Amino acid sequence: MSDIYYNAKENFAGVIERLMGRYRVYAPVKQDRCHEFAPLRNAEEADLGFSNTRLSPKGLFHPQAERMFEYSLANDDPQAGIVKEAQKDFSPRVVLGVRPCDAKAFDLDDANFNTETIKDPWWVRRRETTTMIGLACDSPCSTCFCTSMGSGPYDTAGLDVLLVDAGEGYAAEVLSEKGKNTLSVTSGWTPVTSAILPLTHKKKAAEQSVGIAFDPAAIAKKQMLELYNSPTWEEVQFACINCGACTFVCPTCWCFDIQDEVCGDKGERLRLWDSCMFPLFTLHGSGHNPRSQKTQRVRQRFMHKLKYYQDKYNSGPACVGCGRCVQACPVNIDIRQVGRQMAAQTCSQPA
Amino acid sequence: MQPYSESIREAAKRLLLEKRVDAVIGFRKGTVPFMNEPFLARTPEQADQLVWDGNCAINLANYLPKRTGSVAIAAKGCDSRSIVIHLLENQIRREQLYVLGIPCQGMTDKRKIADRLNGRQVLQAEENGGKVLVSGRDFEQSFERAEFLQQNCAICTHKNPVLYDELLGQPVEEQQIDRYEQTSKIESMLPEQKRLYFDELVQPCIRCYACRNACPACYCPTCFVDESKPQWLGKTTDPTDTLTFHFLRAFHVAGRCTDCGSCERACPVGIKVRLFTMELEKQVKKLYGYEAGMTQDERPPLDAFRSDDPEPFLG
Amino acid sequence: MSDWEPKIIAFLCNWCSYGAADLAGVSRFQYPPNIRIIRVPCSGRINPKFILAALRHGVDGVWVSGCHPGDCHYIEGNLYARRKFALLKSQLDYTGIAEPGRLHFSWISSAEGTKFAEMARRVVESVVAAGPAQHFIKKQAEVA
Amino acid sequence: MNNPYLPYPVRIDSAITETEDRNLKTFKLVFLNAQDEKKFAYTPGQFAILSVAGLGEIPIGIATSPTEQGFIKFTVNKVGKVTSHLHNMKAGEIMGVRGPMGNWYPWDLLEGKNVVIIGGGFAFTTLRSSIVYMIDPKNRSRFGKIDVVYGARSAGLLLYKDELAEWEKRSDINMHITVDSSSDPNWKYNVGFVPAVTKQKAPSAENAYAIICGPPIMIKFTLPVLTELGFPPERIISSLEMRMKCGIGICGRCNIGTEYVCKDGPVFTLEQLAGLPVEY
Repeated sequence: MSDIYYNAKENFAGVIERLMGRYRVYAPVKQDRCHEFAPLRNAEEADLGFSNTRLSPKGLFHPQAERMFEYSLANDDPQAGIVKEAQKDFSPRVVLGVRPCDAKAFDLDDANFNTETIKDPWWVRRRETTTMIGLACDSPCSTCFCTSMGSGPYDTAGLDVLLVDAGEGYAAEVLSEKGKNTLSVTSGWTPVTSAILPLTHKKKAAEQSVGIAFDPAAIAKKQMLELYNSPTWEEVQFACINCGACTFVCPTCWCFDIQDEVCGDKGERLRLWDSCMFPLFTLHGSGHNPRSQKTQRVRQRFMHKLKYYQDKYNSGPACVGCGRCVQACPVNIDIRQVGRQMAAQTCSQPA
Repeated sequence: MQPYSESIREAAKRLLLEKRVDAVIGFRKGTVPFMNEPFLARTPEQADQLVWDGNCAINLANYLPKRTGSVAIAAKGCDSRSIVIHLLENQIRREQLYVLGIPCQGMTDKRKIADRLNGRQVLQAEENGGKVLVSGRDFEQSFERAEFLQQNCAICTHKNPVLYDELLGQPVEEQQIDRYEQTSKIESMLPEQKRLYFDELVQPCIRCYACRNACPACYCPTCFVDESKPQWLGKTTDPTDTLTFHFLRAFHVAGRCTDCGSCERACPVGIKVRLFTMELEKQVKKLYGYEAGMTQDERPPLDAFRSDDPEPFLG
Repeated sequence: MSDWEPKIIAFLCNWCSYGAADLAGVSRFQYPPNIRIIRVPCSGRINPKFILAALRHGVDGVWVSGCHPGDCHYIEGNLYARRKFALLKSQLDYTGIAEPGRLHFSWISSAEGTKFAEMARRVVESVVAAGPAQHFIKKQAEVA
Repeated sequence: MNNPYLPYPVRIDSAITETEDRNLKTFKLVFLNAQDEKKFAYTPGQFAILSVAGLGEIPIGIATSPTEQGFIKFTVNKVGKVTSHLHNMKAGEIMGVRGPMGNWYPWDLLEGKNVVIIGGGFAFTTLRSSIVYMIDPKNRSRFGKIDVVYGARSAGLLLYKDELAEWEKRSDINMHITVDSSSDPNWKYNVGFVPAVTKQKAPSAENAYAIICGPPIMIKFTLPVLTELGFPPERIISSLEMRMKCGIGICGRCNIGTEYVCKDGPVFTLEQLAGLPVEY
């Protein structure tokens, strides 16, 4: 189902308006110094001339703070203390302008949230009710390394439609039934063949402008314990100040905390982003902490992304090469460098 | 500022060879423009990686608390004052330390430069004399570095280290300047305007605690945000929670903050968190005539009192 | 809002101001009933966290009172507290977290029952003038 | 879609203080909705997440055996915010339970084998579940000899004292109860640390599996004893503790290398643990 359509840019505000008539539409909106995904109030707000959003769109599916349940604690309420589902809006949504790296992250996160045996109900519902319209990337950042992570500036993983900037207009590659249905509420699209537009050439140019970071397959081949015990971590961890910036900006960091908050005689159970960088993340009630040292926490983050995930799901790494952590780290710990060190780690041959 | 790199390397190698110290804390060249990585050189060979330029803003005193063994540390004015605070608070002993003092000409603010580039990406940045030459895919531009300093550096009045074993350059000239222009503006707002201003200020906060963790004065074993019995604030991004965090974080460093700007630089979403600490610095100076980290002979202001301290809070 | 009554938390030091409250009580001095007292060992025990916590939980005013400087049961507890209060008050004002009229401090000895009642009246009056606190209250999170 | 985060409402039927330091209480919980009890079908070795509205959730091993019907029991140590509050809750109050979570002791492998159970302190809860399960008349013939070494610092800190006394009287289970020290002249059981008592009683490793739960220090010194007795690593089974939130392998905090303790554990053999980082 690889249909390609074309629409002029001048029609695009109309396209967004049509979408907004049927869906809740989220798109990159320019803020002070950056772009962030936000629900559109009008079509003009959407700004597709962005390089990438400062935060990944993961918050649209796994909000930083989400009400899971609510309950009453009133003395006279017979239902007091019984935890109940909270109302949520699962009406259909469109996320417009997702970069291919970020879209692929959702596929990677599915391995955690949507498994055969256990499904995270909110994640799954949101994934089902959201159409992902991607926007291919023609000018990757200097910190981008998507191609090394099995993605690419024109990658279609995790997308229902991929838009490509074709100068005067956008080409839309329809990738799923959901994408087709969503696009059908808009107008002005004419079918084209890829030969007409210089898309293949653009794709190649974009791919070539992305730097090569490291080879995750080489890390997959190493033995887990040897990597774990590598002396590299001592050097990697020195600069780390153990903040959670890298994990919070990361599209594939999904870890969360569950907390109760009470306000008067009403309470709610919240789920909140958490980070393996924080000592509290693993602190036992007894006071024992299996990852009490900074080295252990830093190692956990990189090992999880680049080794444990690959081993556990027999797939590529839990990294899409968006480069946000490289930009956000206050002390310049660069995952590309760490990945290279891990890949180069000399290990004895597995028996 | 290039010569500093040479003199740091030279001093580091000498100290390591003489076994005067076990390691040297400095910076090595970063992987992206305007960034250097704090680095611990343990051998003379590693000391060759040490660099110093206008991208060494992170306060290295942050790496001192609870260190064992002896260590040399490259310290600009603010770092050296934070070291004094550490000494006063027994986070490290003076005999463990060898301070390589660096008279500082200010640190470059990459955000200010980015603002001038209208989204064009910097692939390389090079310092040359007082200029920074930045280049990207199809552009090159030169900036007067002095005009693109971090805000805390632009208003810095203690560029020269206050404590050192060795000074790696000629002292630079200190400036006389009103440090509190920004906070005075806020002070003169109406209560309602202040609320809105600070709600908006912390709105982008993602609670990553980079500001806290980049701060040398924040070393509590359990931070108040992690206390659970009772829990003082929620972990959400609700403005009440984020404001509580930023308010208390600033209060904890009152009279200890040297305005090194690490917090503001570390913030991944660009919040001007120094607006919280600056006002406290101003009040501490006004009420108690104290500037953090200038001398080891005086306790920090909240660990001291005078019988005639002013009581502006009464009434 | 016509029947609104302010809620005020008073942190009183055990040795002086709490005694003054006691004395005001046994002496049957009238003062408004809007004050909920939390007894602390010393005004030096007051942590800014307490005051923010009270505001977060929706009180309309906070009043902190201890022994007169120089008369601290622990010799110098309130002398340290004094510096903390000065900075706290100015910072709460600066950030707009507590508008003028919500936060009060006083030194009241255990013999000053009348001063306690009088101060209580003043605190309540000024909190009433400031109106119900609305800004810095942790409400149910407006989250997804 | 079934929501795995939503606790089943339960009522506290009784809360009994187990130990003389009053830090351990056993809560007997009854499901408010009968159909929830059916959904909560568990196997000894599994754990559940207890939920107290307004306070939070905690992972606790299930102390009852599926052979006991109509209720579930949890023995809770008072350490933090939730457990402290739980200790103040009384019979009749409402709370919640999610689960069952995690894997269980490998009952299919244990079938026809001798079982050596070694426990220390309050880590005896899922071991109690296992013992009750094995000595149930319907199950007893499925297992060979059962040896139990259970120790606590003092007699007053032993859990389930009435049941221990009953098991002592039975002939189909060899109980070796021990305390670290005792000044009570009437103490009729063993005195000494668990590793020493294990060594002294020397349960045979032949055709046997060992299940060991207890404080890290006890495990550390008992493992060499078991090895000496001839237990290979794949026949030494332990259950791990970890800070948990979701309990279903999603929230990310309880991993040891590739394994999530909540979902892939908490039961691991020594052989499995040898292949994982020592991060527990």
